[in-house]
Amino acid sequence: MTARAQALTLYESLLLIRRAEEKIQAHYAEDDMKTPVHLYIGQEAVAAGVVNGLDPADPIVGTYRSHGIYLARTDDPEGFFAELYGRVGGPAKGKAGSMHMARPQDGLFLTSAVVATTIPVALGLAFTQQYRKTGRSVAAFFGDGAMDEGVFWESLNFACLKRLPVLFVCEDNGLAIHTPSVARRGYKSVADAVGGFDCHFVESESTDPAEISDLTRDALARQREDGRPVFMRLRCYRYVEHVGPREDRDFHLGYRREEEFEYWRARDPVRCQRERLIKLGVPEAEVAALETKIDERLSRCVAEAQKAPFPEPEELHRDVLA
Amino acid sequence: MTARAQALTLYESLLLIRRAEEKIQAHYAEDDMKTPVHLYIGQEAVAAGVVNGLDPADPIVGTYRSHGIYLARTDDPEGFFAELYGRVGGPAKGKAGSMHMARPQDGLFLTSAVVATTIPVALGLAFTQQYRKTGRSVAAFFGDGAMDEGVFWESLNFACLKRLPVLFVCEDNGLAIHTPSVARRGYKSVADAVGGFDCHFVESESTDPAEISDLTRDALARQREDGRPVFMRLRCYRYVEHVGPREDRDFHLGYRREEEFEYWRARDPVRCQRERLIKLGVPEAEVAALETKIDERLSRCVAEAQKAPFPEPEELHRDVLA
Amino acid sequence: MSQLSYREAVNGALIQEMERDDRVFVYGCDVADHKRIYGSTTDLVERFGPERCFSTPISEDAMTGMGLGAAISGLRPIHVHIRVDFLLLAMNQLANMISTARYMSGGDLSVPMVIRAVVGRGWGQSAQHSKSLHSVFAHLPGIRVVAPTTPNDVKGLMSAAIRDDNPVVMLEHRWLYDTVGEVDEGDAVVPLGKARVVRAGTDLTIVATSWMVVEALRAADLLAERGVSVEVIDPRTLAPLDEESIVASVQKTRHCIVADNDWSFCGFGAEVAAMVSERCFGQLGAAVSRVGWAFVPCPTTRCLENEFYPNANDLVRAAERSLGLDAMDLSGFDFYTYENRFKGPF
Amino acid sequence: MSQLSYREAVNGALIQEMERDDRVFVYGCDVADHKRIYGSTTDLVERFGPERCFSTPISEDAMTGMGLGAAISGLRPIHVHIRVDFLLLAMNQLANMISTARYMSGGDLSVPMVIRAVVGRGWGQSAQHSKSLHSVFAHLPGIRVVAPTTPNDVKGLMSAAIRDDNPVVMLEHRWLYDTVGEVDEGDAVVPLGKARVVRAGTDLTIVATSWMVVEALRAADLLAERGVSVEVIDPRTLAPLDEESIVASVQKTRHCIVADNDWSFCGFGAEVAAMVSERCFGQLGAAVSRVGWAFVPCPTTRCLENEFYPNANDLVRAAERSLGLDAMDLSGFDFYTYENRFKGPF
Ligand SMILES: Cc1ncc(C[n+]2csc(CCOP(=O)(O)OP(=O)(O)O)c2C)c(N)n1
Ligand SMILES: Cc1ncc(C[n+]2csc(CCOP(=O)(O)OP(=O)(O)O)c2C)c(N)n1
Ligand SMILES: [Mg+2]
Ligand SMILES: [Mg+2]
Repeated sequence: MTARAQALTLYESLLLIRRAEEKIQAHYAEDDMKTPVHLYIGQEAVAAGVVNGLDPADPIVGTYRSHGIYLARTDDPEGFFAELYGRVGGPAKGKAGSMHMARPQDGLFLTSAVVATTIPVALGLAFTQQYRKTGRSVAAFFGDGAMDEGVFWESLNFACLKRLPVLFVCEDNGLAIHTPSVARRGYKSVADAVGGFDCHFVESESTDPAEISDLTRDALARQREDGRPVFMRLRCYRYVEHVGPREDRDFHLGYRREEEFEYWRARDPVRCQRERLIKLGVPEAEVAALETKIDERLSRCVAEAQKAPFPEPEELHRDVLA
Repeated sequence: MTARAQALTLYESLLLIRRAEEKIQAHYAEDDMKTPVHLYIGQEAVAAGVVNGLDPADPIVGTYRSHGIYLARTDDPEGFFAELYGRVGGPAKGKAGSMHMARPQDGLFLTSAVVATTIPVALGLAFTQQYRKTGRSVAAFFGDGAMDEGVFWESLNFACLKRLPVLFVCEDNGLAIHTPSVARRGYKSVADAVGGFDCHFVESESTDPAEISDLTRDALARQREDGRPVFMRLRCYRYVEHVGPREDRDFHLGYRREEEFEYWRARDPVRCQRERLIKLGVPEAEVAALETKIDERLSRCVAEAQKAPFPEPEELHRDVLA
Repeated sequence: MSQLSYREAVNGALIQEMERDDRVFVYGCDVADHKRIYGSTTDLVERFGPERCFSTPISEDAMTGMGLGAAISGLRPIHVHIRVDFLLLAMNQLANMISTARYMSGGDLSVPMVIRAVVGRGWGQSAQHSKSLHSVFAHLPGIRVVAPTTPNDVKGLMSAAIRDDNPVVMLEHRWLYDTVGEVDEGDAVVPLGKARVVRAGTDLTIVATSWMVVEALRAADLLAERGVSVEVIDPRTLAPLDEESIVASVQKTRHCIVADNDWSFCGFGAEVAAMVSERCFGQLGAAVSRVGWAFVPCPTTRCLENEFYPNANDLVRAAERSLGLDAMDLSGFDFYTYENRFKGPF
Repeated sequence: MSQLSYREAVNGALIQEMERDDRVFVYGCDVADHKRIYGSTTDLVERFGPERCFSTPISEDAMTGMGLGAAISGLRPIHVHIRVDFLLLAMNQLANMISTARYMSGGDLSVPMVIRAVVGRGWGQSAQHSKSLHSVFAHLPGIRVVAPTTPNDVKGLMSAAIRDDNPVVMLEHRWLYDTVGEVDEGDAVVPLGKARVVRAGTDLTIVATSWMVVEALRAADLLAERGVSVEVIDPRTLAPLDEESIVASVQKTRHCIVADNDWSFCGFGAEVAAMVSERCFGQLGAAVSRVGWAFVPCPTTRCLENEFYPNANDLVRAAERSLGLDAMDLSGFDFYTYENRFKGPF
């Protein structure tokens, strides 16, 4: 793929995520999306970049903050909004909502609302790849808060021990709800803490999805070369509150600083990628057309989801056991 | 205390543990100690040394393999055997048995049969010391297997974060039941894995209790100086099977090697300490007298426990709630 | 007497007990952030400092063990969970350590620890944020379980729990937080282990837990319209259970429905139904029946969520079956009122 | 038909299923050491290699999640625990993940995973190595729970569990390991969800789980001496429960005792008692009664342990109460036989 084509693809991915969540922001107060939303606005480069760097068949798991990886991997905003609106057309027929948004057929196996709980699931997915010699790797997305949980360390240990093909993707936005990492971490740095384990370590605070995609591809290559799993610490920033649609400018409360906000905003992944496109010579009109296309598609998704049917009451009792 | 007195004290501590467990070995087949026994024979320098290095008021917690710390801290072989024989004179009136042997009045608060589960309890004991500004430190004894559990990492993290006065005492005998550490660890070394955390790290394979006592005292001093907890990796070796009284020479099974066994046997803590005494000029007769005294005391303990009363049936329902 | 919300009553109890006793401290994920666990930990840091109220890493297992260690060495920890589901990570400490520490020490140790956890519906909380688990805790000897449903009860039981020398799990329903009621002044304590007759009646007893008390009262109103007099009993303390109050009521009414805020299978509802069936044998006009959640994980979408949770409608129907009455006309009656008041995102 | 011990039957089922299906693998603490989980995993490494049978670090939480991941991607993991108590560390994966994965995916995922755990008495196992927890697992929708009591049942149910596309928790009582019985040849499967009438009778039904089946049979023998005909039912699968078989039996005998290998309060015994009381209402000659463990943590010393665990003696007494009979003379009868056969250290 040419740099231009790649840049366009990544822009489309970023924009799909950003605009989809802006739609949520626009409509959430209508109270028809009856699901908590943990928005990803600000962090898009991670999902777009890592998913782009993975093979489309590489399995993925995530957290309750997984709109980004869902849209980056599935290109299914239709199902996405249907699920948010609790309609039968959602990937889980409305049973999952935002916090469990997943699509196994596209390799996004599971997302979970309990911190750190899909990390060991990634071990199992990776075990299957190893057992079946598929050559695929598994990406486990999780927040920095997940590193507080013992199961993260158990999982890291086991992946290193068994040389499981796992990419630990730590989306480090520096906060667990409103508790900053300094108030939760007894280690010197993530690099130090993870560094003692028998894995590769990659760190970045890039908001450029191409850079993150390259890092990911490189990580996969290293992982495949010697079998060691990779830990990627990808620093990022969320502009919105932990849960809910509001922009989070609660600087007076002391858990985040305005300068930080502005530092990241100045490197906003979506805007910067747009600038890159223009620099690469993509005509403004072409970019605008892409934007319009995405906007229109998303508007259609919302409109359709709003009038789509809800599941029938009998659906309640389906899918408990196979 | 003079070096001689200290050496005698430590020898007495070592010997009390060794001989007490040899009594268990001698009597276990009679099937009157109806409790699983995880013997400590071979590892005595750790309990004797660390407990000697601690202040007698420093709280302690341990595992199901805690005969050593019980005897080193309490000097209560009477209660010890009563508990093993399930008699009312045991510290828990027979309810605890070997796996839960403890004596809160002496600061040995809890021991537990579930791997790693008293480590976080040590955090709480340490929290109380910090809250009450007692200046005491808490020693958490655990096996190398406990480092497999997530709660170990959670606890280490929290202790470092809060600068809790905790000594993490890892009794690293290289085995979890029959599974050697190489088959369980995804990190390069214990030093590397723990090294990323904001704590002090000490490592030793000494079988000299004085050396371990000094290390402990030194660790406490460092801990008190800057508040950082200390992780002590104390390598050691158990001669007996994981559970039960038999010496473990199952070399043909591959999980332990004869050379290793002999290497440690050559540095046997009890025998070496005896040699040290002689070298220090303690007359053979004095040493022998000490040994006889301990033997006689232990024989009395066993004899008394064997004829002591069992708890009454009503005891079953006591001590559930305060 | 003063009018307080449930949230204020929780907060009031915490402040009162922390003032009374400097051994009491409060900790857990996010207890000290500005949201203050739905407002229930408001003002604690300001009044008592960060030593006595602090947020922790997300390490439920270790933090639970840490509470045990603090409790056996003389402090009185209160560990807070914004969702009871997270206590699943602490089950080992609860079941293997906290509930057994006293027994295994032959009575030497006591564990004065309170574990607060929020349960109940919110805004599309889904399968991982909707459990109640009280039957799981209650199944373990050595632990008390409390689920207060009014501001007065939560204040008095919280105080009692903090002063108690045993581990107490305290379950607070999210939807009750905004309810308002009279609360006794001063440091009035509601004794652990005592049920409360919430509404007296003669024809049928509904034993209800947590939010189901609200539904039971609504059902009682509806049934009263057709002359059926319902007695509603809130056990409040689920373990140890005040069997006598329940048995006395059922001996009078001869009909009993257990309305539990949980799945029925192997749940607390089963315990009450089994106990009443045994102790009131031969005195019952109908079988004890149970009303609980649909036996499926909790779905997100509201239309299924409404099917998942039983409400006053189900209780009216169960009462009618128990009493052999025809089904009354409930059309036009809106059973989903609070659902429409409660707003997201959480 | 061949005579096998329970241990051999477990082992036979594992070997058979691993031969049949290369998706099946066995893992857990110490499954591959020379003790082989009381012999139940014998020969697996030798036959199937270390990829399909391996010991793990002591990381129950992560290892359970790892099984879930393997199961949803096409393998059929069998996770083994030498004590069910250790599953308390995995409750989050069980209750929040494994039991909900299918539902939360709208049916896209299935979780063909077996979790084997040993329960029951041993040699002074104490409070942390003696739980059963089946009511806790059974309380969760989306999980099956099985507790086979004979060699034939454990072989057939293990095979069924491995072939089932759902998570199955399989509880194996330590004291049953040495029992010997006829086992069907070939790959005969015992269907999940079907109870077994272990002994037919007409006067009283004992619904017994796990080791209590052994005690129930001994009680039935004793009661037969005085002309009381006891029907013993082993549900085998505890969830989903075969209610019909139990109800049919009690409708015939009009008397029912539930003998559960667990604490009674909020336990599986409560479920059966509540269900039978409801479904057999008006047909019972006496209240359904429950026999279970003393409601205390399990003590170590044998004399108290013997008080902790109920046995045939308690069942005879409960039967007599149910039937309104005088207490028969049981002096001179030794209820503690197996206890004296079983030796330490574990
Ligand atoms: C086990 C568990 N404990 C507590 C919570 C409550 N909680 C929800 S999100 C969150 C913070 C997680 O932070 P992080 O992992 O960094 O993810 P982020 O929200 O920043 O993406 C917490 C504590 C939870 N969901 N699960
Ligand atoms: C949580 C848990 N999982 C498994 C076991 C079974 N088990 C008992 S001892 C042991 C090995 C522990 O090894 P280590 O911590 O090194 O202690 P050591 O026996 O060597 O002193 C295991 C796995 C247990 N007791 N607890
Ligand atoms: Mg974060
Ligand atoms: Mg070890």
